[in-house]
Amino acid sequence: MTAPPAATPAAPALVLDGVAKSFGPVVALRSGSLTLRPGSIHALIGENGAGKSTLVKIIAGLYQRDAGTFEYLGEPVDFGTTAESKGAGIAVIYQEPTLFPDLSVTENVFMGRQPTLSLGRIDKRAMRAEVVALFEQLGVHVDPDRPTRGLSIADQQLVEIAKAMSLDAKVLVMDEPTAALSGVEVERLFGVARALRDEGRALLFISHRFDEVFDLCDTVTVMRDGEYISTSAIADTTVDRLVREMVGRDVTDLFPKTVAPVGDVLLEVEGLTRTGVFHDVSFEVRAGEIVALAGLVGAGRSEIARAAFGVDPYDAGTVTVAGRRLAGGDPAAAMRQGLALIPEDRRRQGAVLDSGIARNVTLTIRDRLTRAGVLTSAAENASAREWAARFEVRAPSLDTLAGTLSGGNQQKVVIAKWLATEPRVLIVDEPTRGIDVGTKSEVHRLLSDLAGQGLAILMISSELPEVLGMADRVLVVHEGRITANLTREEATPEAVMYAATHDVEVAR
Amino acid sequence: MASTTLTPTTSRTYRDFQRPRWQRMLLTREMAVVAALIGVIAFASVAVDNFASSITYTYLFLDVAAILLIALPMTLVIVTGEIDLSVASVVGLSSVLTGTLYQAGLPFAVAALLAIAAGAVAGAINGFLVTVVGLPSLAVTIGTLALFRGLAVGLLGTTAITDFPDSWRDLVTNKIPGTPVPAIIVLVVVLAIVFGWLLHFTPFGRGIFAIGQSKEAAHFSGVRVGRTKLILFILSGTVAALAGIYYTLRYGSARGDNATGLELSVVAAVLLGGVSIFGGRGALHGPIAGALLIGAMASALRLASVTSDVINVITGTLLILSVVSPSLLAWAQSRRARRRGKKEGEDPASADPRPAQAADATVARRSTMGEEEQ
Amino acid sequence: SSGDSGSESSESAGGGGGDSMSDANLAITFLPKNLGNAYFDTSNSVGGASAIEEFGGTYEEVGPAEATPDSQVSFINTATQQGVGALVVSANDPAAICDALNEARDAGVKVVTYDSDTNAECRDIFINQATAEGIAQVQVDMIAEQIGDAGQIAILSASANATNQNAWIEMMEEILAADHPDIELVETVYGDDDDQTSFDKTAALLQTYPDLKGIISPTTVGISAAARYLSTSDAKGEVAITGLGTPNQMREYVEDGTVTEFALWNPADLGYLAAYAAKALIEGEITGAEGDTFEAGELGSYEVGADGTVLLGEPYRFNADNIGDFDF
Amino acid sequence: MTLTDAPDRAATSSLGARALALVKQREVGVLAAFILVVAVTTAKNPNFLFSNDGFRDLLVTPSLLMLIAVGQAMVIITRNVDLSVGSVMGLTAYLVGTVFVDMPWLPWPLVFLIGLAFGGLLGLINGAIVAFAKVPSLVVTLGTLYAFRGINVMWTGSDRINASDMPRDFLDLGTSAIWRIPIITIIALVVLAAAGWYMTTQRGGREFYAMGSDPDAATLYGLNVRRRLITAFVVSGALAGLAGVLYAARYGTVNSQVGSGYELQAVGAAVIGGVAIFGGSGTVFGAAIGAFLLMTINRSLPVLGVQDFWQQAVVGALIIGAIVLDSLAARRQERTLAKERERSHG
Ligand SMILES: Nc1ncnc2c1ncn2[C@@H]1O[C@H](COP(=O)(O)OP(=O)(O)OP(=O)(O)O)[C@@H](O)[C@H]1O
Ligand SMILES: Nc1ncnc2c1ncn2[C@@H]1O[C@H](COP(=O)(O)OP(=O)(O)OP(=O)(O)O)[C@@H](O)[C@H]1O
Ligand SMILES: [Mg+2]
Ligand SMILES: [Mg+2]
Repeated sequence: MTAPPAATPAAPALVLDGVAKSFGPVVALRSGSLTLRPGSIHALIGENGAGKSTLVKIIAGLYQRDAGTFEYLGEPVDFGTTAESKGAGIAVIYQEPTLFPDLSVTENVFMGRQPTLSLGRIDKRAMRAEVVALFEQLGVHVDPDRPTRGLSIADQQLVEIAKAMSLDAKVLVMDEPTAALSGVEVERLFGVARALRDEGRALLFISHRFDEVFDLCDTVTVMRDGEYISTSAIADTTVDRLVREMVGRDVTDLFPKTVAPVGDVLLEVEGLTRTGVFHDVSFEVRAGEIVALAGLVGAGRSEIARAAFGVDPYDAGTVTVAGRRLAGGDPAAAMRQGLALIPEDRRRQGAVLDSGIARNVTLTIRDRLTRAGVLTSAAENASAREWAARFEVRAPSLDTLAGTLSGGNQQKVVIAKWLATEPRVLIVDEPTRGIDVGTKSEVHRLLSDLAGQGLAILMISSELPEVLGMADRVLVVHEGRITANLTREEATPEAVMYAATHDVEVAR
Repeated sequence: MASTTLTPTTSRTYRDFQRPRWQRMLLTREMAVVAALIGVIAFASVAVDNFASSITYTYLFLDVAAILLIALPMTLVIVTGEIDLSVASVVGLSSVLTGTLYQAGLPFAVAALLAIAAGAVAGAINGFLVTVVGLPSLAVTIGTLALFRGLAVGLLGTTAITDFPDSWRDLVTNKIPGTPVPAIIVLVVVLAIVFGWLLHFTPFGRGIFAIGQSKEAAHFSGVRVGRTKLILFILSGTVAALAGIYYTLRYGSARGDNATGLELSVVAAVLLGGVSIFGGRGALHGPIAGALLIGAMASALRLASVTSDVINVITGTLLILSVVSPSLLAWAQSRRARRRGKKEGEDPASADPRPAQAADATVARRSTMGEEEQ
Repeated sequence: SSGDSGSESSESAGGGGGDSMSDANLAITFLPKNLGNAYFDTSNSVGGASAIEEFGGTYEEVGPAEATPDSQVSFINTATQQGVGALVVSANDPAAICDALNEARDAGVKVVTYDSDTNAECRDIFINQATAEGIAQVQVDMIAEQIGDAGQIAILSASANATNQNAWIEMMEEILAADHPDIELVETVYGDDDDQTSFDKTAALLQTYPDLKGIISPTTVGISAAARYLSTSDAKGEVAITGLGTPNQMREYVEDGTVTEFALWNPADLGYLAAYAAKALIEGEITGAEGDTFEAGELGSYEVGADGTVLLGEPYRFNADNIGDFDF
Repeated sequence: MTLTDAPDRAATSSLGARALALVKQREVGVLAAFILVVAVTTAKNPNFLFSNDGFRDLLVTPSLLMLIAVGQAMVIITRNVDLSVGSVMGLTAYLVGTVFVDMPWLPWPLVFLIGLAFGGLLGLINGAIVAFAKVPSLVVTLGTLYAFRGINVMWTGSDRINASDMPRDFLDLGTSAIWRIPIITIIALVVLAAAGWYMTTQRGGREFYAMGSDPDAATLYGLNVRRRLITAFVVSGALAGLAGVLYAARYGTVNSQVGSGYELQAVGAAVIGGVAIFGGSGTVFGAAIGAFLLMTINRSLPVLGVQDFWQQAVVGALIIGAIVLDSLAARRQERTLAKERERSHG
């Protein structure tokens, strides 16, 4: 727990008051208020769709507020573009990484403000040198000259952070920077953040992980439904209170794990190999079991899951579902066998953002909804309505575009879409990444219910508490190899972290 | 799987659609084009001599039939976010093949069937290069545009094959008894129904839209992206070959340079019909109206002795307007919203939501209430 | 230009449509292979227009931008709908526009073809600028004279399907084979009556056949493009160019010595005669049967020959001595 | 320090390696193909390269397309396309012709400025519509392709500009040369050099790539997307205009159909030259070489005895072959990246 260092609160660096923003019919922000002070790390928390990112984008000048006041360094400001806010000394790390895949990491960091020589020629050496220094400070191991295409989400996020740091800004806004990161990177990021705070900069930190908020921040502001709820010093608040303010009700325990009777093997992966990504991966998941795939980011867990489901090819090995061997590289076939994958990147892989909620939910079961060769919207809506209601998706109508939903609500739609296929084996990749506590505990309860109904569940998660709280067994992946297979009892944080960082088989 | 997964704390209710039915039906790009079509015909009927005669419609249909045919599969292709610029060359190729095979002594029907098969193969080549080799269709079909045209011209050289069996020629050009409508339109209508069903009322069609909106998400959802596109390119080639046979029969002459440049007319019709070039949005009746609109204007202007070139200017302008107008509207609306917002921003007592959003506000409110209840 | 002629005659054409049932509907529409072609410019808006002015009809010129038959059909259909008196066409394809023409004739429109004929059964009369034999002969004679009756020659034609060019080329090949054993026709290339294509094809010819002695281009676009290329190339003076061209386009090349001699009939006369033939048909003075005769203004009287063909005359040779006397 | 030195050096070396590989894959590959074509054709017929005319045509004929392809490449790199270039070229060529006819007193070098300005203006129309209405450029420029051509034909009618209407020394530009390098080619090369310099060393140029790579991210960055977009289209238009002027000088006759069909050739040239059709990668040099290859193939086929009619087919096959090779090369690069990632993670 770090207490705010400055005894006398400095003059606010940035003040938002009663800020509102809506997109056509959707009210994203009703009255957002926020006060950032130099030398402080300020947490902003709230449910999915509370309006956090919208507030951030208004600060950045990407959106223009419909109402309210916005003061920066005591002056009322009105940023028209992100360039203006950048120029004024506000650096923003957005929730979704925004890199140019074809350009080198270095160019990405400096795009638009490259150091120049005579005749406006770009000084490539200077750029590279600075990036190398930055990466060293952040402990990032990415080749500054490689294109960012193909970087893992984690690596992308790290580049984003480096980019923001390099701006040397007075105000640094971070919208869920840790969502894709795991222990090591998070610690490094926090180190840098604290250093910046001590230099007297103002930081805004958005996260759904309370341990992080309490570990890093000194002040916390809560939002709900686009409205300002409260601001308090971390020292004099508690998780329960924050949760109540966020959700508007008490949340019963986060990991409602109920041990279900374990049945026979439903998913069996044998010697699965994809050169360059993972090697000789073998494991099995039984009915009623929740098996976690733990490990550091970049270990290759998502790749294993993707290959097993068939969206990625693999070079060797077999995948068997309920005794039937799957033909590789064919998701449709896998689905017919009762296999489902809730992917890691919901915006690109999970949901069709330009498509309505109903179309999204029924995309996986469209064949089943077809009657006499005809598929109607009526049929789709009927089936989608049920699912939307079951998950309390926050939207006015079934043709609301998935792209306009908040992260959490998008995730709900994606989960619904896959449960609609009535799978026997469910693979979930980072099921609660960027999801608020309320929804999170719902998802957890949902997972153990499903296990209780005899589904076999393979859960990939970078959140250790989640892994330990939910899993019956923990498989640890390190650099594309399974290095441990731990029972619920064996699975202590130490054991998992050890296996996640060492090649040797610790258990079995 | 039992539906007891999540016992909902509240049963939230959803409207099916944000806008009432008539709005969704009528306030669309497609309908705008249909309206324009009706407007043009109405105006020309009174203002242009000889337009209001039934023969006008016969010629109109004969002129646009080929474009209509090709526009059907092209719409599906473009909805997936791809494009096929080689269609006009396939028309030429199939025309030449029909001619040469027929001249070689095959019965016309057989020659035509072989030509259609060749069209399917041509489409398959495009599809293979796009889906299996993974090349951008714009580049690929610019290549096959030249390739297929070259084959057509090369096969026939200077000669143009003529004198096809009148029985067949009449089959496409003769009017349906009692109407000014030429027989070929029957084929157009049948295919329009088939493709309309395929695009709007089948799982396959849903897949097409999903691919156009997010290739990756579609792939993750078990949509067979490659196979779908391959099928569409094959359909595109096949129908183009069909159009080639129509061309041959209508003009009674098989030439390598038949339908040169037709691909742009087709694309123009499809885009004018409100299909997004980026894929993911569009409806089949739009392109049909678009093709007819261009044809009707052309015929009206020719009748008014306006030179052919004005038609191009108008087509081009329409095309631009059809894409610009929505964003202009959106821009105007946002401007209004901003101004309203700013005004309220001034006086402090305006934290509460504006009447304009009351409706949505209540939706959001109801939800939180629900959560507070238990 | 056709732009104004179109607009100016639009209402008059409408009028023509109005009384199209009356037997003296002298609304005559010219439909060239394509617009923007100097040759047709002269034949239609100079020759045809002046003739029609003389006998008080209404002149109109419509046409496609590119020389394709399918685009011509649309214009023929339109003329049919407008119920013009007569249609004067230069066919881009002998068969492809047949049906459309016959529909027009069924609707009472007289059809005159000129410059490039269709199948005989699709029109009333064909105004032949010169017999194919005559045209082929004069071109072979000119090239033979210019290259000393020996060596390699090539032909730069219009589009590969052009009826009249193909007919002439066929005949030239026969004549060459028969009377000029020492002249070798190495290749026939097609410039599609497009300046740039013809220009580049000429370049290709000169490189492909270093020993090339001469080029025959039986099309006005081709010969001027070829002459233009030759005039700036080393081969100038080495390679002879002849064929069919208009004096205005060829003047500078004759003057700078690139071209010695080329031939053409007077396109203005061709259009003029076609217009009068149309008039004669409209007024029922002739039917297009062999032996019919009609008056063609200042050109005098003409007789319809075998299968409805009227012959304008023999091609005329232009060279440095006489080119100054012509302006078309 | 030593800690970072090692990866640092590794990175630089791998940079050199990749840069080399990159060049290997694209520009150089196309250049090799070009040289091969010239070599083979010359072997068959020395005049193709060694006669004065042959050498001149070898350089001049592709120059017009090259100008347009360079502009096209800059537009494509921003993930747009300009289909109106052919029409712009035609319209400008006719404007230039009429200028000569109507104001013979005008010093002819001025028409270059007129052509550039007019072409740029037409490009500005495209760019403004695309940038401000945020609509797909393919649709907009397909529209202006029709509109500009239509205006051209309406204006020209069946009229035409003949060589005799233009000043001799202007026409001489089409053929005259400095040290045997034709003036037209020199102009084209200067333009190419300028464009290449801008695209590689200037912020603006790099932002073209950024926009093409991910337009949304470009907005998030606060890059002035609108301005860059308009710039790209204005340049493309201006170069098409310049090509129009040079067309008039080279071919001497201008009718209403000048430049029709150039749009697809230009896109084809860019694609052959390794410019990714979806933006973000490729270079103007590649596009330029692509243009040379395309036109030279066209001219060498008759020399190689391929019959006139089959040429188009061969060109088509060539375009496809080029992009297939290109994608195979790209795959290879992907694989090397994957290996590097393994190393960096190992
Ligand atoms: N571009 C947009 N168009 C329409 N609605 C939007 C848009 N962006 C956000 N919204 C809506 O505004 C509300 C707030 O979204 P926002 O992304 O700010 O939530 P959030 O607090 O960041 O949620 P999360 O924690 O999941 O990121 C959501 O209901 C969302 O549907
Ligand atoms: N989109 C991608 N394209 C290519 N390679 C990728 C991609 N995403 C990740 N990788 C690489 O594959 C390996 C695994 O990355 P990834 O982060 O998905 O693993 P993970 O264990 O799933 O981590 P996460 O916690 O993000 O799920 C890493 O080497 C990463 O660089
Ligand atoms: Mg957010
Ligand atoms: Mg992952």
